[in-house]
Amino acid sequence: MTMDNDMMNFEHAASMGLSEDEWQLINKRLGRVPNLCELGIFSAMWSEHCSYKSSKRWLKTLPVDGPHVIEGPGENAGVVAIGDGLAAVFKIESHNHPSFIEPYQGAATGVGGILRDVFTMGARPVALLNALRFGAADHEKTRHLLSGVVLGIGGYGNCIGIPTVGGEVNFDPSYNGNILVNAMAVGLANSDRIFRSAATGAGNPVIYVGAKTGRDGIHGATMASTEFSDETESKRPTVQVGDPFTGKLLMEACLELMASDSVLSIQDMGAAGLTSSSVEMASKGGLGMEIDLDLVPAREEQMSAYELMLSESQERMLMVLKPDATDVARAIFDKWDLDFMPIGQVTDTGRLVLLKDGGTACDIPIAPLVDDAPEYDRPQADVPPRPVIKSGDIVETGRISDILRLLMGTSDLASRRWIYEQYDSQVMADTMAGPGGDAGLIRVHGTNRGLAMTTDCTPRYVEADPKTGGAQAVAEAYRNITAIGATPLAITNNLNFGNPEKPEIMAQLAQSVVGMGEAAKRLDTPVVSGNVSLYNETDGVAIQPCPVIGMVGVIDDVDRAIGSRFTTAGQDVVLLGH
Amino acid sequence: MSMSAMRVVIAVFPGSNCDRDMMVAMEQLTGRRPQLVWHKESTLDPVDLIIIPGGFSFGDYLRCGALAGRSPVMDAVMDHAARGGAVLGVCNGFQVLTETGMLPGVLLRNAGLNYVCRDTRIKVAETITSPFTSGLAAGSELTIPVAHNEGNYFASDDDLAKLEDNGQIAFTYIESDIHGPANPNGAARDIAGIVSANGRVMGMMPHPERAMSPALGGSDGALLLSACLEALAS
Amino acid sequence: MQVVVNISLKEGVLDPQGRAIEHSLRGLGFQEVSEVRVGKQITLDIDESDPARLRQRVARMCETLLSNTVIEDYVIDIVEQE
Amino acid sequence: MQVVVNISLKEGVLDPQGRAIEHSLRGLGFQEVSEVRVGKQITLDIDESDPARLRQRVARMCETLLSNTVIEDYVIDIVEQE
Ligand SMILES: Nc1ncnc2c1ncn2[C@@H]1O[C@H](COP(=O)(O)OP(=O)(O)O)[C@@H](O)[C@H]1O
Repeated sequence: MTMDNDMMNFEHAASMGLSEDEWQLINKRLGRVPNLCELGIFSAMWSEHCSYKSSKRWLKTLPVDGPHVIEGPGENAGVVAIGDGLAAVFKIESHNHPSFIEPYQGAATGVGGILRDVFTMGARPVALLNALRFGAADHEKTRHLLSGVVLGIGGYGNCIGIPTVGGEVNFDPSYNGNILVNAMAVGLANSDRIFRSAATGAGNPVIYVGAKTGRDGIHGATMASTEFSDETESKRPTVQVGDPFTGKLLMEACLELMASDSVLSIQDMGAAGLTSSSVEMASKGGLGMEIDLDLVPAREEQMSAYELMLSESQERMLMVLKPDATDVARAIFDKWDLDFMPIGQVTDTGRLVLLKDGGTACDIPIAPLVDDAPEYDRPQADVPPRPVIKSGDIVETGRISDILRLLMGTSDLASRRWIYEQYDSQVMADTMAGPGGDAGLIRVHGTNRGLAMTTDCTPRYVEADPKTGGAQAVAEAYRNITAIGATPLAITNNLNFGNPEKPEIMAQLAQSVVGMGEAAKRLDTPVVSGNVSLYNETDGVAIQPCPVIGMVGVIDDVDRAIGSRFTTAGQDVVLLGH
Repeated sequence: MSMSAMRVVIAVFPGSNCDRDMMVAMEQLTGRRPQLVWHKESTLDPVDLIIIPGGFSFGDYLRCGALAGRSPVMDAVMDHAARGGAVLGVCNGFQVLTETGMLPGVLLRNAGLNYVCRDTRIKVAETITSPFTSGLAAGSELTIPVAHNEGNYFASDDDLAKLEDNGQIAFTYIESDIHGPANPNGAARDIAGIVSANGRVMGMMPHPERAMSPALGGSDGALLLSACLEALAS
Repeated sequence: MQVVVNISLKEGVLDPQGRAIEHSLRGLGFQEVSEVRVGKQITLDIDESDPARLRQRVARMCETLLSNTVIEDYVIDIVEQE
Repeated sequence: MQVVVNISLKEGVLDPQGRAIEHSLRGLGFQEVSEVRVGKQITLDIDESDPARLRQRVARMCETLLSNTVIEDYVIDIVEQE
């Protein structure tokens, strides 16, 4: 067995997904060879999932500012003002690979993770949405994956008590071996009570709260950044188990604590767990952090530093408290029966120092983990857009009523009721429009204002012409928000693509982001948060590109919202547009 | 006593998630905010109505309502009921009431094995005698949503016969053109809600607190709740 | 001592989950299957060395919490410690 | 033949249900309890008299449907017929 303090070589680095150049750079930055724990931290932070190394260059081209933007990309979730001193806080995130391996737990932990991203910012989550892609409806795995994912989304969302008000599902053989499970959460906060993750004040206590750390999900961030093969199926024990009950307690405890004016900064432990949370907090604050790993509440015995740092056990948070607030905070977490443990402190050394068993398990500078994370301008091979199909060129081959019946029976157009009746769409008693319409609509509790929200993408358009397809997804989301009577405000997006090291995939990614950015600029809907999921391939076959748009809009008076149903016989039906 | 003078308490368990919805609904009807009581409290001041709200108390682990049914506050609730006090359990609250034995039977997993969230049409039983329904016309119909995974009411044949004979069945699911098949969960005799032998403890699966205004999918829930508040107040 | 409690639905109580599993198994070609029933198995470590007292305590746990005697039966198994 | 399949969570897999039950038992005064884990017990009647083949068929059922081998282990018990 490799020990935490054993020195590593390039083979070890390669097995963690690092390239030769990246390995050399680590040695240079450290001035020495890293040990296992340190290498694990570098490989997680430099993984595609955490570093955005292939997409960063393109994400920078997206419009992120606007008069109502309070927080753009870079925090746990985006924040926009919606009037009356209130803010909508939202983000979308993928859980594709875990959901393929274990659909129920994969989808459930996806929902749990995105909810933590939102309440970490100080917002109470008020709605969930999702965007799902499965293989062909008649593929042998589809039924099992679809029902597992739907159960998992409902299992977490229903239990924690946040309504699922919208989503989309499509089927295509390209997802046979790699489904997409994207979950979006929307929360509400006071604009002047937004919490951020940058650590402040050397000497301030670093607190671990929530569930205990186990050996689950170790190296999930790396897994999310590699292609699938038969071999990954055997890496299965990395699946995490969601616990919506503890998730609910953690949410209530955190919101209660945030109301008490004790929290300086806070970050959820998502991908790469304690590693990314501690590194991001310290790095954003331009500070360092020292953590005594022997104090981390562990579920299993004899966990190594490497395992503690890379575990992706669910329902955990890291925070920096005001020095005199520890007792108040502890009382709140005791009330909710959650672990609460000061595990270290903020330092001004700019280093991440981890203590374990009386020794030092890790001592590395933080800046390179973030600033020196590789950034690639990967080559693109433009594929010429497919010719536009003109509707006039299509020859009708049967009676229109038969064709309509045929269309309504296809997996892409069939009713989604079987799915969304399994989601609680009404809990919190503010749902004005649930699933089944153009957009979900939630009344802002205690006001007459409403938040409209939707998720959209049409992968075959993106495949046919990435730039237009990227723009189209924005336009479609915009139409859905306006159709309910709301004014679109801002976007979150989830870029689901294949292997970016293939030039034609890279072109899909880059060009669709360009199209998305242009549309977002024109429509005045800046991108305030998002997520990237690459390497969605199985045995070398890529998925249909799927840059999902999540959009949020506001309506000042919910009584003026418009439904999508015909309400009485005799009304005129009008076709707008062309 | 007027409705606004009523003292209403809502018991809150870790994992309850319709507690606020019920509080808002009660405030809308009575003009007064009910008190929320944490599950660790083992005594309660005298009150007129205790509500056990919906949600997933204790994550629905072991059996729905089982862990909540054994928490300290339920001792106080049982004392209150033993003195003839009124108790209303909605959804998970209904499950808690059967788990403590305050109501007969048990709520099994839905026959379709899936969680179901949709509007249902329910009918006030013709034979019911309880303050909870005395303000509603026997046989009248209401549209109220359900949202649950375990709403499949089950009791022994003897118990079912007793419920029927004593007029303890409060609501049954009925067929409707808009809302589809009558019974969403396979419940015995289409039971959606029952009351205790003295009529003062009621459990129901549908969520009246979610049907409080036309904009939020109907106001039959407000009708139901205000009828029972009025009856309990008089 | 390690104790295993098996909790099963009483005879006559409908077991929709068991029925669904049976249906799926047959659908998958396991035609030889019938009468599928699903129960719970709860394992506990109990700090009590006297077997009689141990059994009595666990029975109390079953009656007060672990099983719902309206619909469930339970069986207690005491696993000898290695 | 009657067959009992016990399905339990793999070691190291979080068992939130077991934790909640343990917590509740202690709250009810059963302080002697620890390490509560919850599994499933599935009972099936199987029309197959050859024990080797029976075991093999049931193992197949476990792998394809009854257990989720990502997070669960299973044990097959063949109950002799009376
Ligand atoms: N496609 C994207 N468009 C805009 N912002 C993005 C995109 N992908 C990621 N981001 C932003 O980059 C930051 C890091 O995202 P992520 O690593 O997913 O955060 P975490 O893992 O903490 O949830 C977030 O602020 C996110 O909003």
